[in-house]
Amino acid sequence: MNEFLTISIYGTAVALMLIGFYAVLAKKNLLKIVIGLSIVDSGLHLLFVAIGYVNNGTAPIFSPEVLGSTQAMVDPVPQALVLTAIVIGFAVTAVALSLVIRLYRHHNTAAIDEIKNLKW
Amino acid sequence: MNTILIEILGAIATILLAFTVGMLYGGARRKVIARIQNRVGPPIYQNFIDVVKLYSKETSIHHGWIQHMGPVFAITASITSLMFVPILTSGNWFSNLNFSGDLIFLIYMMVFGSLGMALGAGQTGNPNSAIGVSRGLSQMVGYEIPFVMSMVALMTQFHTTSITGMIELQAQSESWMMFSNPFAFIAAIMAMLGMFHYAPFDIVHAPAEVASGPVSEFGGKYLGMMMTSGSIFAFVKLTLFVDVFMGGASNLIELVIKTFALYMIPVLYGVINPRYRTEQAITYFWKWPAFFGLIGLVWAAFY
Amino acid sequence: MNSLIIILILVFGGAIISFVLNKFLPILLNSFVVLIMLAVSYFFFSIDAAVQLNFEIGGFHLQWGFTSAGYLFGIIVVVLGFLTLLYSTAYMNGKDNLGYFYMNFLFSIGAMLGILMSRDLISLFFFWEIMTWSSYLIVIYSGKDVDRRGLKYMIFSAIGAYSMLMAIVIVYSFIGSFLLEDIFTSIYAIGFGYQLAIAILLMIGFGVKTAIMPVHVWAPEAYAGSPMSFTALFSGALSKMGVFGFALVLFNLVSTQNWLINEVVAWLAAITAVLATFYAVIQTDAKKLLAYSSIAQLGYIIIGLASGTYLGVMAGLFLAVLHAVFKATLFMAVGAVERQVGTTDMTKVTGLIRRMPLTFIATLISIITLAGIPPLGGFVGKWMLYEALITSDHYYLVIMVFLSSTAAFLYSYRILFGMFLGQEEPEYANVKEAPLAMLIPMLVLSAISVFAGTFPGFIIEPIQKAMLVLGFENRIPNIEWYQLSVLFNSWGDKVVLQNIMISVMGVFLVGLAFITIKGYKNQRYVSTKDISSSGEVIQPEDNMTFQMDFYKPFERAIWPLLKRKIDDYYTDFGKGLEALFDFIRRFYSGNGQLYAIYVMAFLVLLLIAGTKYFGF
Amino acid sequence: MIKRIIVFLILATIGYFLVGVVSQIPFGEDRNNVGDYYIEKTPTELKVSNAVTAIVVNYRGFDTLGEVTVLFLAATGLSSIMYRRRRKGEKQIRAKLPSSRIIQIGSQILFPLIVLLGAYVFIHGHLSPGGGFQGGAIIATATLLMLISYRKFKVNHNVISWIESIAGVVFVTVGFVGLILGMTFLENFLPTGELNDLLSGGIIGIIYVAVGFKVASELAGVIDTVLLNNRPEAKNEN
Amino acid sequence: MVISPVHYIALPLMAAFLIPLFGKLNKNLVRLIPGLVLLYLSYISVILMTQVITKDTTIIEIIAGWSPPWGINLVFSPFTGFLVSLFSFLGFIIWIYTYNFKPEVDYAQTQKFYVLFMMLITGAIGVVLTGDIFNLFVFLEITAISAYSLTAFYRERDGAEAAFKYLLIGSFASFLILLAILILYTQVGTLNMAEIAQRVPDMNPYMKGVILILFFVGFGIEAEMFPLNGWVPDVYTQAPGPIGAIFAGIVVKAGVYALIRIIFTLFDVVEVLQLLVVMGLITMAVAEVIAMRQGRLKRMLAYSSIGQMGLVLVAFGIGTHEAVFAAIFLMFNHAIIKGMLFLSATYLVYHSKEKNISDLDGIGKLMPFTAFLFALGSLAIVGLPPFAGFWSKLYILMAAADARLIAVIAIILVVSVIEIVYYFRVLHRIYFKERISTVEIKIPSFNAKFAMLILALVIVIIGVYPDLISGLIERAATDLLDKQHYIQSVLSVGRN
Repeated sequence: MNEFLTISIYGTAVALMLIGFYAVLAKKNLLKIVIGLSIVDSGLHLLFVAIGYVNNGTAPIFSPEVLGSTQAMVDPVPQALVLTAIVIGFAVTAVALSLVIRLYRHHNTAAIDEIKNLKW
Repeated sequence: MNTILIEILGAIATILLAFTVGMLYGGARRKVIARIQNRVGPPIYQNFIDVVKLYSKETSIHHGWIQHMGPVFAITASITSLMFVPILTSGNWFSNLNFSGDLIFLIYMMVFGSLGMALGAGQTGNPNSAIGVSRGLSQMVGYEIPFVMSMVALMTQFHTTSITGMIELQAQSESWMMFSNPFAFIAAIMAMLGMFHYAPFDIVHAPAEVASGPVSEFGGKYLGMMMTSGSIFAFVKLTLFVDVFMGGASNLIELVIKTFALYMIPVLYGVINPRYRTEQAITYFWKWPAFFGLIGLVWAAFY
Repeated sequence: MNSLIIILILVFGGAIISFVLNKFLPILLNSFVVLIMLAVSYFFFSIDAAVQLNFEIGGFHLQWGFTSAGYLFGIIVVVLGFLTLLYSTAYMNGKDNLGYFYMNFLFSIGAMLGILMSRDLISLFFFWEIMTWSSYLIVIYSGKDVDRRGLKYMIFSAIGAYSMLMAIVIVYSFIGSFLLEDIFTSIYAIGFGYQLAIAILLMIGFGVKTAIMPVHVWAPEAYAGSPMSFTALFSGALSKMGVFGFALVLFNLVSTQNWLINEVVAWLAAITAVLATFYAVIQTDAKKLLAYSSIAQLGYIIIGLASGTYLGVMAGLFLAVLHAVFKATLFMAVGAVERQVGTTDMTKVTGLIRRMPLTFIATLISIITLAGIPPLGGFVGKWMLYEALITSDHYYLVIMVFLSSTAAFLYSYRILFGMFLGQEEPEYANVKEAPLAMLIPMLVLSAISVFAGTFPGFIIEPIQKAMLVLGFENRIPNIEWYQLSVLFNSWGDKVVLQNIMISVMGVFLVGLAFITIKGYKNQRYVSTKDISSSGEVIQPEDNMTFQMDFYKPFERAIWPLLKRKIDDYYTDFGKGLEALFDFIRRFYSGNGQLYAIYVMAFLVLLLIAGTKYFGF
Repeated sequence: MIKRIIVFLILATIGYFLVGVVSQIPFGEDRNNVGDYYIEKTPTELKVSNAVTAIVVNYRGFDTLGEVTVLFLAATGLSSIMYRRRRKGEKQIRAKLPSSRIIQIGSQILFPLIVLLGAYVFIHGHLSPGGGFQGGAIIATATLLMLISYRKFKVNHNVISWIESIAGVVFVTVGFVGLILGMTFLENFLPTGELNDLLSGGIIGIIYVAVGFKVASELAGVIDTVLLNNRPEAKNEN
Repeated sequence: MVISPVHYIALPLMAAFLIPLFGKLNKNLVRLIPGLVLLYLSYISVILMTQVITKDTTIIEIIAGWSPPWGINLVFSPFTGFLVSLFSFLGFIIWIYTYNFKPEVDYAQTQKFYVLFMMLITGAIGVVLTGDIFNLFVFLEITAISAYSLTAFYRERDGAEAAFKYLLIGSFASFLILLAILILYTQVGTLNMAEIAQRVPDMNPYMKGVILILFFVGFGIEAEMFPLNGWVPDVYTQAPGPIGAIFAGIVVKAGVYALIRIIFTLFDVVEVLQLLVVMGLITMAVAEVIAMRQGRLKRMLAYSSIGQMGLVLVAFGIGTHEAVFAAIFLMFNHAIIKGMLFLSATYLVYHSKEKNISDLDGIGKLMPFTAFLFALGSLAIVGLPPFAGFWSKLYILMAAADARLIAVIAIILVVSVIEIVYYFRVLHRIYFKERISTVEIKIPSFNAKFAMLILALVIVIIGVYPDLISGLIERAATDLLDKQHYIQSVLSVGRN
């Protein structure tokens, strides 16, 4: 059960990252590249949340019913970090999208290898 | 006081000797060439007559004071170098300033004259003179190299640079330099061909091309003085060769024989050869003579 | 107050003041700079050898003070600086932004004095750079294709300076001190390979200023391009800084077992001398000709130093001093002609002898000195050089030197004939003699070179002192300088200069008197158009000048040597480099995705390489 | 094609190393690290029941400040990137066709509820899952709903900028108050009430409310900017 | 209110939030506020530096009352303090320059420009100051996002393209750094740098290696290391002039700081230093070589500054005390000099579309002041006495020589020759060519001239009298190399 959980979660995270990287490195379309970036991010966030997990621990919230019990709580720090990471990811994606829009207007194409005014 | 008088008298005697011998050799050359070309030729004392005639002529025009100085430079060079060349090995007669100069100095002193003449010729503004000068200087660069090579070979072989020292050393070793370092000798002889400006190296005052070259504007006293210096200079060169290659001469007869024998080489070589072009002359000197000079150097280094 | 400081303050302050002065009262400028130089020379000659100066800056311990070697070159710098400044007051008259010119002029003089007085590598390098700067700024001061000339000079100076810097830091890393005496004492302690590297690097640095063969290509244009009054200093004194450095390196840094270095340097210098002489022969512009000739002369000097024998070093230093004298004179004379006539192209300007006789005399004397013909000073130096080379068994070097100095006769005659002799063109009929302020320096300097022929003692004395610093014991019998007129080589052969002088002068005067007196009164001057031309009469408009291709036959003979200039090799090298650089540029092909791939590839490479370290 | 192969190789290597790394991270076991300290301190000292909130707003409040700044910068940068000078008489109209009545009515009904939910989420940030960011995001979705259902719906940028500035200023000022009171920046200076009641946790509540407002307004602004600008050639129709 | 390092972060944030409000009151306030803030920052950096240097302490500012390792803390040590003061000073100068830089950009844009401008500097300052690895990441992102937006600021240029490249690579950087932080957290269970440094030695070497490499690449991107710097020239070229100066002077320095902090303080792997030397050499060589072939002025400057950063990396990689000293000195010099070069170059090619060097022909006569400053900057950057660049180059060479890295010295010097060549090409064009291009010139406004003049004065003064600043840098180098001091001075701070 636990191994399955491990493999599934970690595997998903790694797979997401690789897929995202493939999109970023191999796709021509700017939008797809941006999407790839956010996929990578989500993989990373998943990994973040996963490492904080403690076996059959509860959410780190001291609601009255869990106060007394000695049940373990999952590590709250990665969750806090992932919150920040998500927000930053959002910000970057927003900027990236706006850049894509402008590039598209400017070059009338979204193929990254045709946007080469600046080189050498 | 007295000694200085002696010195000056000796110097004058040397000059007269050199002058006469040089003149006679000049006449002899003309005679020899005439005989070879199956002519009668002028009498052997013809040059004396020419000089006297030239000195007695009136010179009425000149192109400036450097032209004045040209012949003076020439004769200064020849006489000064004469002063520094040992004439006779035995006796201090004719030994003027032999011990206060050496071979290097002599080599430079010889150049002095031609440059002076070149200056004089330069001011006359005659294009022929200028052409002659340029040819002469270029040719000089040609023959100086093998000449200097053989000289350096001698110096290194003898471990001395003074001529008197060389003569003494040859006397001690009882072998002339021309035998103990033949390659240097050959190089020097080939260089001498160029030094004398006789055919085939008479490109400086090539009679038919550039009307007698540098001297073409000179006449009268100028030309006479040039002839004088030229004949003295010929004597100087010959004596120098005799000193360094043939162990000098103990008396005047020996000196005359040796020098004359040496003098005949360029003369006879000239008779049978047509004139070179300048660059041909230069490259000629830089081929075989330089090669022999190099061998002579190596020889001297391993002697 | 320390007189070293006073000198530096005088020169550098004077430089800046003269820049300002040009803005406000340009009238005073000339007299001001001359006065400054006067004061400087006063302080310089009143200096005593013991005075020193130690201080700290930037965490380095610096030390200033003239060694007697530095003092010898210092004399050149000061005297020449004064004379060239005096000369340029007339020469630069009427040129624009003089303040800039004089500022850099004084800057370079001050920098040279600084180099000579600095006894540690840091201040040496510092002043060296300042010298490069000021001379560069004058090189680009005027003339056409400033761009190319300046860039060349800059690049080569940079190469030299940086190799010097490299040597300096290496030395420091071993010895831990920049002071020269510490370095000289403990240089032999370090490894031979490093020692060699240091020596070579330093020599590249100095060789650039001395214009030794592979790195000389900047020199002709720079010399010919800058104003003549500065070129006199440039070729006379500024290039001597390289000689000074060479002397230091060869005798204090390179230990005796590196005879190889001496040989290599000597041969490079010899090749430089020969090639430069040949190039000088085929020049048609007097400036260019002199530029090449000074490269050749510097070659002799370096040969003399590199021969390493007592006589050779003395010959080198003697030639160094003398070259400063006569080459400065020649450049000044050419400058005078340029100023009076407007061009120095020897195919155009001819027959100035009757217009500018004094200039001609100065030129003649300096040329005779240059050619090394007795009885003038040049002969002394040449004689010592030859004797030194022969007695130390450098036969082949002797041959090279002879070749180059024989070929030197050609250009010596060329410059005399080209500018002063030959046909007198009517267009130069009303050329005036140069103004007094230009004549005086020339005549003074030529007087020096005449004097040095008979009484070399007054030059040899300070040289002797300098050689003590370079580690040669004194071999001169302690007699008065005017008695010192017999030169010996190490085989005991001698040349007696005063006898030579006496006989030459005696014969010359007698002959001159004779030829002048004989029929002088009824002898008249005729123009150079009135010449024997095998019958036909020459009209005034006929062009009888022979200046084009003066040495064509000689040129044809040596053509194989001159076909390919070293410049061309540098050009090809540069072109190749640029092609390579353009290829490297392709790395940044503006495709952002490619950059991303670079990043990931780099990451992968590191990871794979990391397996070695971190045991993946 | 060659590029594809290279990419595949790169990805394969990276994947190999990623797996290698990840497989060494033990899953689900509890280790000793700062998290435990937080969990132990949070209920006792801060009296905050949501440990994540405690960390986000108090222990690592500085991060959150930076985070808010990032959002703010994103909004600013976005509008500066998308900025175009308006031509005269040019009006933005988002959708070509008006959306159907159902959507309009539905969104009219949903809008207040969503806003209410968002407000609840960030007000109870320190008690229950969620917090300022989540609540702000929810409110922003409400504006998005209105934007897609009503063509004429305008987000008043003036108001938005006021809100976000004031919210941000509140956040920083709260931090400064701690400094002014001789404590450290962002330190809690209010009485921490009882665990699990609304007015507990000292400044956390205030900050989270501010963050909520800020995030909501910024997200709304971002959405609006992007939507406004994606049709430069808008025809005037109503 | 007591002056404390937190002002460096909090005040600019406050100002940034307030700018829109004040903008509604008075339009000039928008331009004024950042200047005031930066001025105040320079002022407090003077005070704090004097404190730190005289009392020989390290100011640790804890946030939210939680002592490290639980709370976030700011570290104001001689090294970080030196960098921060440099940043705020340079930022202030550049603000003077920007004051009426592009009046034709209308009001709404001006406001955003200044917000982003200030946050760019604040982010860099935060990166240097913070003592928490994740917080460092956050500030890095603040810098990055404002940089993206500023790069794409002008519509008429290709800013968007450059910004997109930058964003692509930059998000790679943030991904790698974040991943590294994650793995690090799983290993050492803390985010406080001091504690990480404490715990790293007994970490599984495999993990250590991976984390280190991830950090190396991630921060290497910010530090413009060789294969990772494809975005740099585009960004420097396309961003508004003063922003280019900020990139070269401030942002890169922050990246280098992060890299160095990771390598020197957090980790204890010596091989990395050699790697750093090698990469630095490659970076330098390639960049200078390319710069030599550039036809565009700003692009040339960009490559040249990449080269300089390579030199900095080399110096840090040598790792001895002298080398680190030289490296910090060079960072300072490069910030000032390259900043001035960018500022002056911006006006030299103000109106020219292509920004070609050929547009500079003979411009030295038309705008003597700016051209002269540019020339001065070029002489200084190639390291010729008596300018500031000379000393740093000399120190680096000496350090390399002490480490017996003769090859390194040789490469550095060869590259310097190349540098001289291309800078002098430009100077020759400026001064010796005849003007042919028809691009009309723009004479800089008074405050721009003033700003450039200040920087030029700094260059000359430091060049003539380096002792003025070498004392500070000495302390900074000592502080950077003293790892234990850092650790215990951070961890010894109790709850106040």
